[in-house]
This record gives sequence, structure tokens and C-alpha cells, in this order.
Amino acid sequence: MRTQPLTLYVGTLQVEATPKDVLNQSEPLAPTFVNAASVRAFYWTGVKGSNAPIAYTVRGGNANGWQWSQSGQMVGNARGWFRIVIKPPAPYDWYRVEVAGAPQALRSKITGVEEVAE
Amino acid sequence: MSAERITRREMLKRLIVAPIGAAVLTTLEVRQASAATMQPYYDPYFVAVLWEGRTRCDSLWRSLKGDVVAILPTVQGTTPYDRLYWTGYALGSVPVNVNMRVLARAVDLSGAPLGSGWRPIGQAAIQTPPQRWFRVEIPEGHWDEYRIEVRSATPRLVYSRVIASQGYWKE
Amino acid sequence: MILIIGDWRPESFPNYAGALTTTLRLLGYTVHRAWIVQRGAEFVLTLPDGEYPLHTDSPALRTRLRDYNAVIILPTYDRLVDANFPIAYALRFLSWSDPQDPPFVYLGVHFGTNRTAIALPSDFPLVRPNPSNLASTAHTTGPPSGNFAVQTHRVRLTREQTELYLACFINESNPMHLWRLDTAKHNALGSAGEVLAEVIGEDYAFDATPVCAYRYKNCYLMPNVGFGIAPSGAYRHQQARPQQMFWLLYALKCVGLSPRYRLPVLLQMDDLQQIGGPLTPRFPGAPFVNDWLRALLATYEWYANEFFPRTEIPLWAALTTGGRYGLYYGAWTLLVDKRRMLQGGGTEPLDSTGAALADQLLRLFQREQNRSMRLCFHDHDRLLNTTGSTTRHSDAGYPLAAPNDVPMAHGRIVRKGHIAPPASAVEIEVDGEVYYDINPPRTGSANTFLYAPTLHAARILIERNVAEMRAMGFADGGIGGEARFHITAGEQFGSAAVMQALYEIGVRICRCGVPPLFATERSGNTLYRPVRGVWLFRGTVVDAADAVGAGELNTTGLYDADQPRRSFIGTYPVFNPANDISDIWTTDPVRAQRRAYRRCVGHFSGSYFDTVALPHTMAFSHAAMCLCWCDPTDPLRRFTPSDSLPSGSPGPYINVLLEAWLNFELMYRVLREYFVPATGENVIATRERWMEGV
Amino acid sequence: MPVRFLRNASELADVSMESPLPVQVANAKPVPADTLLVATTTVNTTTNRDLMENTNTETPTLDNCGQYRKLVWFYFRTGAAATTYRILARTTDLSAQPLGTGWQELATGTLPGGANSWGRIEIPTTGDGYYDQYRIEVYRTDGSNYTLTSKLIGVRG
Repeated sequence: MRTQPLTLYVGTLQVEATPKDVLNQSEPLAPTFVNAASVRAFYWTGVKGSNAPIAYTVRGGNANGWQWSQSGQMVGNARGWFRIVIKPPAPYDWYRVEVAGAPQALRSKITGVEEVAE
Repeated sequence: MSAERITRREMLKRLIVAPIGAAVLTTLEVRQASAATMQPYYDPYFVAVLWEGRTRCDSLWRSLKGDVVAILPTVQGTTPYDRLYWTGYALGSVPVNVNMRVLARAVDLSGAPLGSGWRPIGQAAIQTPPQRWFRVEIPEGHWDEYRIEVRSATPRLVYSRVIASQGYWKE
Repeated sequence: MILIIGDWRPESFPNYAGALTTTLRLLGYTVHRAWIVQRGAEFVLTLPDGEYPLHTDSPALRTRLRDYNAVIILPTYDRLVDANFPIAYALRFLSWSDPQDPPFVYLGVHFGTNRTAIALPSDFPLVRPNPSNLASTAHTTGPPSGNFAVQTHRVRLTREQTELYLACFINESNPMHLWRLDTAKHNALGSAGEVLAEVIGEDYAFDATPVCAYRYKNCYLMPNVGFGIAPSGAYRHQQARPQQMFWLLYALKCVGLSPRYRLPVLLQMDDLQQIGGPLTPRFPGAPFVNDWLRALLATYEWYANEFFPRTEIPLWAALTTGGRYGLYYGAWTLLVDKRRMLQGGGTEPLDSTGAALADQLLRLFQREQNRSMRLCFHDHDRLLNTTGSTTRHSDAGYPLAAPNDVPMAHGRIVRKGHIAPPASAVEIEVDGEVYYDINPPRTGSANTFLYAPTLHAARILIERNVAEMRAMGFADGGIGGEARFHITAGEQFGSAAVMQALYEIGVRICRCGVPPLFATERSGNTLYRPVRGVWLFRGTVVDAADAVGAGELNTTGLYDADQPRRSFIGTYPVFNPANDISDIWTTDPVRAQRRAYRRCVGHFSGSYFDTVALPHTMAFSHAAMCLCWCDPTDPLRRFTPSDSLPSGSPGPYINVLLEAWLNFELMYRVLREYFVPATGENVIATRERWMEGV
Repeated sequence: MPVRFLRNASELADVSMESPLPVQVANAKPVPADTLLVATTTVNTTTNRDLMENTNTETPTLDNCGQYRKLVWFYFRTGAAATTYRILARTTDLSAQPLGTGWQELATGTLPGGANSWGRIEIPTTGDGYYDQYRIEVYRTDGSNYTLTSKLIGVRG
């Protein structure tokens, strides 16, 4: 078994007080990524737009709903870099990557590391 | 002495569970040679044998290959491996007391070392009762070349094997 | 199987002979390395299987060395004042000359009288140089200089009966020297002694013919290979390029070792059409606009009609693009609009003669594409790493042309398969993975776009160049035909995305700054593996003037005291040690001109040769810096030193590239069996063979 | 008693060079480890100077590294001068353009080793990498200039 990192997302999101996912979807049930069962870890890096912290939540689940989540904060100055590593306890088919906080642009990238058989 | 018939798997199992001598290691870690710890490293996918054979140990620091030329490596092309393991068995009926040390270096695209000499990775005094297996884990992986040297006050013949394991997904 | 013996000198950089091993392995030889190491009072040779004594005559070592087809001895850096360094013990092999003994090749190992470690055979026919009495024990030349091309002499290779200009730096001394032959001993040796190369003095008056390469029985004494000791000939950041590689390959030929593979050979030029922008002639009657155009035309016609048919060496060249979109020194400006660039900016129309010459030049390029020449575009209007508003082309039949509304930057990117296909997204493929690029900023119908080194913008800019090249009559759009290469303007790399955009039009080889030359480039590009399918090569500029320091002017020949940056010696003081040229330029003109000429030709042809021997660097020249000081009455006239110059002329006329290429042709012919004319395919194959050896 | 093993259906052999112990190496494939850089650096007192001797802090020492779980930095230093190193990292978009200026500092410290010694530093020290760009800066804080020869490899997971 080996692993393979793949870019899942690169983009800029205007963060608001209302939670939205990185695709700018407010609907809390809407997945950010589907077909993600082979992803073992997410490496989420990026640059904040202001000094204000950003709350994030990553949920894992499937069409029947969310079954796991991890929350935390991105702290740091404007134009400061952050990195969040997410290793779900089990494979999930769907993931939702959600942020909320004081208005600011969040430019970020999510790399998924997949487990692939040789 | 009667020869016995065993299968490869059986042979492997005997190697794995053979009692290990109480090796006194100054800087190198030694693991109990038990099936539990050995098995992952014998997974057919993750292991390669880099060298195997017989070394005559005497009072000089010799590479496992027998030479005393300090600028020559014992194994080369080891860049892909994150761990090396040296497993051996010394002949003879008296207790074993063999000194060993491991050196490493990196080479450039023409195969020339980046600089002179070696990086000493560790050394050990392998002291076991007769006919015991010893096993040494060499911690620093991904060097391009290693020189593994042995020395013994009383001449000994050591059969040993250097295996290397590749990096793999660690949770 | 070849053994390279170096000396291990703890006080100086270890001798890894990287340049030699790389070249020899690329030629297909198996190479072993061994070092002479000092152990107390003893000196041992460390071979792969063990150590052998060298301070005593060891039968074991002698037997062991017979396993090799040749043994090459390369000192770290052997100055004549250096006495018994470890390398001195290699002189022992001079006495090992039984039929079973291998050939021994000495690359610049001195045998001065101060080197007493090993007794030389009594019949050794080269006089041992005495550092304190050099004049009578050697042939002295110029002031000391570590620059090899300064030591360029007119050399006669006796086996080939060929005369050519070769750098023959033997050992550093003060003054520099060449070997003196003991004629009596040489004659006594009969066929066991052979002068391989001798030096013709030209302006140096020698009392006998100096020797720079000699065969003594099975031992071949050759000049040094400069910087051959580098840790990796394969390339390290900041590594000096080897010099005098000719002598390594010539030694192989003399020894009789044929290669398994051949090294691809090409010649290269940037801004092939450029003539510079001086507003007035350098002096009344000096070459001017139409003379420059005539010189370029005559030289390239000669290349196509005489040089190429003889050698089959292709000229890989960059045609300056961007002229169609306003660049005042572009090929379009000169060859299509028939306007020439002016120093300080702007253009002026060519007269009818000039226009006709420009037209012929363009026809020649069109005709020679995929024959003697491989032409690529080279956009100086929009450098690949420089962001800014850029003109789009509007030719019909191109997807990215104005007024088509196309993406010019990335929007939000999500890997395909993880979301439903979004509206207003384009798909892009990067390294085999497909992504949605959602709502990317677009050009609208504008005829300009904001260039940045992103995939979308690079595609637009590169399509613009393809269109410009096609409009100039190059059907392949300017990727060097089968060679499929690109030369970036300003040596800028741009980004991995730029490489992908080049790959998408067929490019597989790209010459740019590796590592990036510009601190502003956000790139850590690499030679070690292709970047999105494109192999990168470094460039090394070989000009007779300072392409930057000369402003927008052009060359005025070998030396120009008033406008030094326009001349070879004025631009490179290193070729003027102790001012041995500039000081006598007017008082002893012929001597000064001969020296400058030798060093210029030695520098050019030597630089071309030394890069051929390595798979990562390409030497290139600029037309305006080499071809604009030809004799206006006969641009192809060979250089002839003279003390009667045209009034007001800083120096004699010279067609630098004609002279350099003719001399390079001789080097190439002498070593023909080691070379093959370059194609895109064999250049990449050579690079990949190097990488396989990693 | 010497080590013996069943070499074939009927023969029990002593372990030797000629008849080594059996071991399964079927399908053994190395985890690809690519050489990314071999650089020679003259270490001086200029801060913000990377292994390529580049002082523009926006220039990566290495890019296109997103595929590597970790980097390993091997070096040989000729001098003992106290030397500070900084390891910086960041990510880029698909056109290799950084998401923003500046860097995330992964590690900083004193470069281990004396004159003519070897060193080895894993990047990152713990956990996984997968960053696209790295910048490695070195500068000495005492002593005199010396040559640092480095090799960086990228290890896939």
C-alpha cells in the first residue's frame, strides 16, 4: 500500500459570520467533496485575510448525514500562513469543509492524501 | 549430525523466534527478535536484502565485505530506504564479543560523496552467548551509502544479512 | 573499463573527477575512481577492491591496473611550484610500459625538477621544467593566468596533420610554459616516442617547437582538464564548467577507445536577426546598417550552404518575437515591417537595399527551418515571468485570439469527480489529473489580457507567438521543428504552468535560467527531472561583446579602447592578463591582434566544445555581438592581422562566428567518432541516460 | 552448529555467500526518493540567504514538492562557525503560484556539526510535508565563511 497526495481544492472564499463551506455553500447538509472514501488525510494550508481568527469545522459522513466532525480555529495575522491536518478516524464518502468568522478573504488549498494499492 | 527437513517459512520462523543474546548497545537500538516485531519488516512488499554473507572478524575495523578501505561503502543505492537492519549469527562455541559501527554518507549525481569521511551513525558491542542471533536497527534512513564495520579481539566468523525497509504510511 | 586516479588533498577540495566520469559514462564507458591517499610516510592507491602501495614499486598494483583498458590521472590542481604532492607518485607509471600494461593518460601532471618523489625513466624525452630556470627548461609564453582560453595556441596535431586553435593550459607557472623536447632522446626512442601535438608560435618566438601533447611508450602526456575535479560533472549549483575537455576526448582517440554512445552536437544563437541600434557608424566608413544585414545574410548563407553540408551540425536559434505587437527590436519589425531598431527606442525604415536584404534574410530562415536551422520563438516583448497587460493576437482560426472570450487566470479549483459538474467552469488537466476551474477571470473581447505565469495566460501568450511565427512563414509555429525546443527570452523560466503550456504546443526541451537567474522568479526549477514534460537546460553566453553593457549598440571587434564593452578584450579583462594585449594594441598591433584573435577563437570554440561534453548546458551567441564588425567589402573574409587599419577604426574587421565555427569544425572532425549531430530525440536521450545513472 | 536451511526439495544447505538464507523480496519496490537538489553554498553572515545564495525571500529553494511526504536534507560542512538555519514552507495553486507572499516557518535552529562533518535533517521534523515550496536559509553568527554542500531528496509516502 502506498499513498498519493492530490490537490482537491484551491480557491478564495469571502468568510462571513454565517458558516459556509469553501465552495461558498451555506446549506449545512451540502457536501464539499463526495467520492472521498479513499482519502486518509487532508492537509489544508492557506493565507488569512485579516487578523481575526476563523472557526472551521470539517465533517465526514455520507448521504445519510454527518457522522464525524473536527473543529478548531485558524489564528494568525493578515497574510499569515496556516496549516491544518485532518486525519478522519474512518473513511467517509462525503466531507464538508466549513468556515465562519469576521469578514475576510481566505485563500486556501486542500490536499487529500489517498491510500492506493500498488 | 542428522539433517532435518524444514520449509522456508519454518526456517524464517526459527530465525525470528531464535533467542537473542543480551547485546550491550551504546548508541544503537536493539529490538527483541520476536515474531511480533520482525513480521512487519518481512512483509514481502516492504523489505529488500541489501547484502548477505560471511565476514571474518579480526582486530581490524573491516567492512562486512571484508575490506579495510575506509572510503569504500558496504552498501550503496540505499536512498529509498528509511530503515536498515543488520541481523547476524556468529559461529563458535565461546561467547561472542564483536564491536560494530555504522557510517553513512550522501553522494551527488556522479556518485561522488558530498564531502570526505563519513557520518558516524552509531556503534555497538555485541556480546552474546554462543549461537545466538543478534539484530541491530540502523536508525538514519535515506543515506545513499552505508559502511558497516565489525571488529573482534578473538577472530570470529559472522554470517549476517543487511535488510532495508521502505517508508510506508504511518498513522 | 577506465580508471580515473585523482589525488586526495585534505587541504583543498577533494578530487572527484566528476566532469570526467559524467562525460565518460555518457559515452558509454564503465568508469572506476581511485585516489592517492597519504598514510603517514606511505602513499597508497585506494582501488574499489582495496588499497595498494604506491610509494614502492608494487607488482600487485601493477597487475591490478592491467584490468583496465586505460588509466587516466587527473590532479586536483597541479602548479609547477607544487613539489611532491600525492599526485607525484603517479609518475611511477611512466616506468610501467610492458605490453600488458594499460595506457596511462596524464592530464596536466607536471614532472618538474622539483618533483623528486619518483625517479623518471632515463630515456624520458621531455625536458623536466625547472621552476627557477624555466626559460631554458621549457618554452615560456605569457603572464600567469588561471584562465584556460588565454592559453590558446595554434596547435598542430601530428597524427591528423591538422592545425587548429586549442587552449593548451598544461600547468600554472610564472610565466606560463609549454614543454621542451629533448630531441636526442626523442629520436632515440624511435616509434616509442611520439609528438602528438606541437605549438606554432605565431607572435611568440620560440627557439624550437614547443610540445603540448606527447606519447611516451604507453603513456600519454596531455594538457589539463580544467575544473575536471568537480564533485559532479553532472551539475551542481554554482559549479564551474570544465575546460579543455578536448584533451580528454583526444586522449581517448589516441589510446584507441571507441565510444558506445555519441554526444549530440549543436550550435546555438539567440536573437538571430538582431543587428543592434547604433545611430551612427563607429567611424566614418565603418560598417553600418546594410553592411550588418549583409554580414548576417552572408554568414547564415555560408552556414546553410557550406558549413552544414560538411558537418550536419544544426543551428538551434531563437528568433526575437513580439515585434508584431510593438517590440521595436523584434524580427517582425526588421524582417516584415522592414524597420530597424534605434538605440534608446523607436525604429526607422530601412532603405530599399536594406529592405531587400531583410527580405532575403527572412526567406533564408524560412528555407532553412528543419534543414540547417531549428528556429524557435523568443518573446522579448512579454517575458515569461513578468506580469503585465499584454496584447492578444487576433488571427483567425486560433481559439485564444481576440475577440474570443477565454480564461486568463484561475478561478476556484476543485478536482473533477468530487463535485457535480459546476456551471461556468472549464476543465484543466495538470500532471494527468483533471480539475474544474470554476468562474476563472476571463478576457472578454478585449485585445489585451493580464499576463501572469499561470496556465491560462501562458497559453494565450504562447498562442500569440505561434501565430506570429506562422505569419512569418514558419509552419511549425516556432518550436524548432523536430528539435521541439524553446529558448526563453531573458533566461526567464516563468513557472511550471508555462512549461505545461509549452509542452502543449510540442516543446520538450527548454533553455532558461536553471536555477532561476532572477531573484524575482518564484521558482526552484530543476535539471533533475522534466518539469511537466519539459527537460530544462542552462545557457552560457559566448559573445565578443557585452550584450547588456554595450547597451543597444553592437560589436566593434577584438578590442575597442574607447568603447570597451563593444569589444571582446574590453568586455573580458580576464583575456588580457597584465594588459598584455591592451598595452601593445597600438604600438605592436599585429602581435596584439593575433593574441586577441587566438583567445577569442579559443574561448568561443572551446566553450561550445565543453558544453557538448555535458548534458545540461548549451552555449549560445548573439548576432549583434559577433557579426557586426565584418569587413563591409567581404563579410566572409578570414581574419588577417594588420597594422594598417581604416582611419579611425578601433581594430581590424573580423567575422567572429565564421572564425569560431571553422575552428570548432576542426575540433569536431578530429573527434568525429565521439559526436553525432543533435536532434531533439538524441539530446533528450542523452539527458535521460545521465539521469538513469543517478 | 552452522545455520542450515532447505535449499530445495531435498537439500539442506549451510548458509554461505553461495547459498544465502531464503528471504521473500518478491515485488520489492523502493519508495521513490528523488534527488531534488545538490548545492554548494558559501555560508556567510547574510541573513535571509538560501542554499542557492539567493536573498530574495520570495524565491523558493525548491518547488514542485507537493508529491513528497517529507524531504531529507543531507549536508557536509567544511567549517565549524555557529550557523543558524531556517526551514520555510508554503503551498501554491496549480500554476505554481504561491497562495500568498511570505512563508510558514517549519523549523529553525543551529546547524549541527563541526568542521568537515556530515549532517542530516528531516523536513518536516515530525509529521508530513506535502508543501509545494520550501525555502532553506543558512547564515553564520560567528567564525568565518565556509562551504556547505547539501543534498535534498524528496521521499514519497
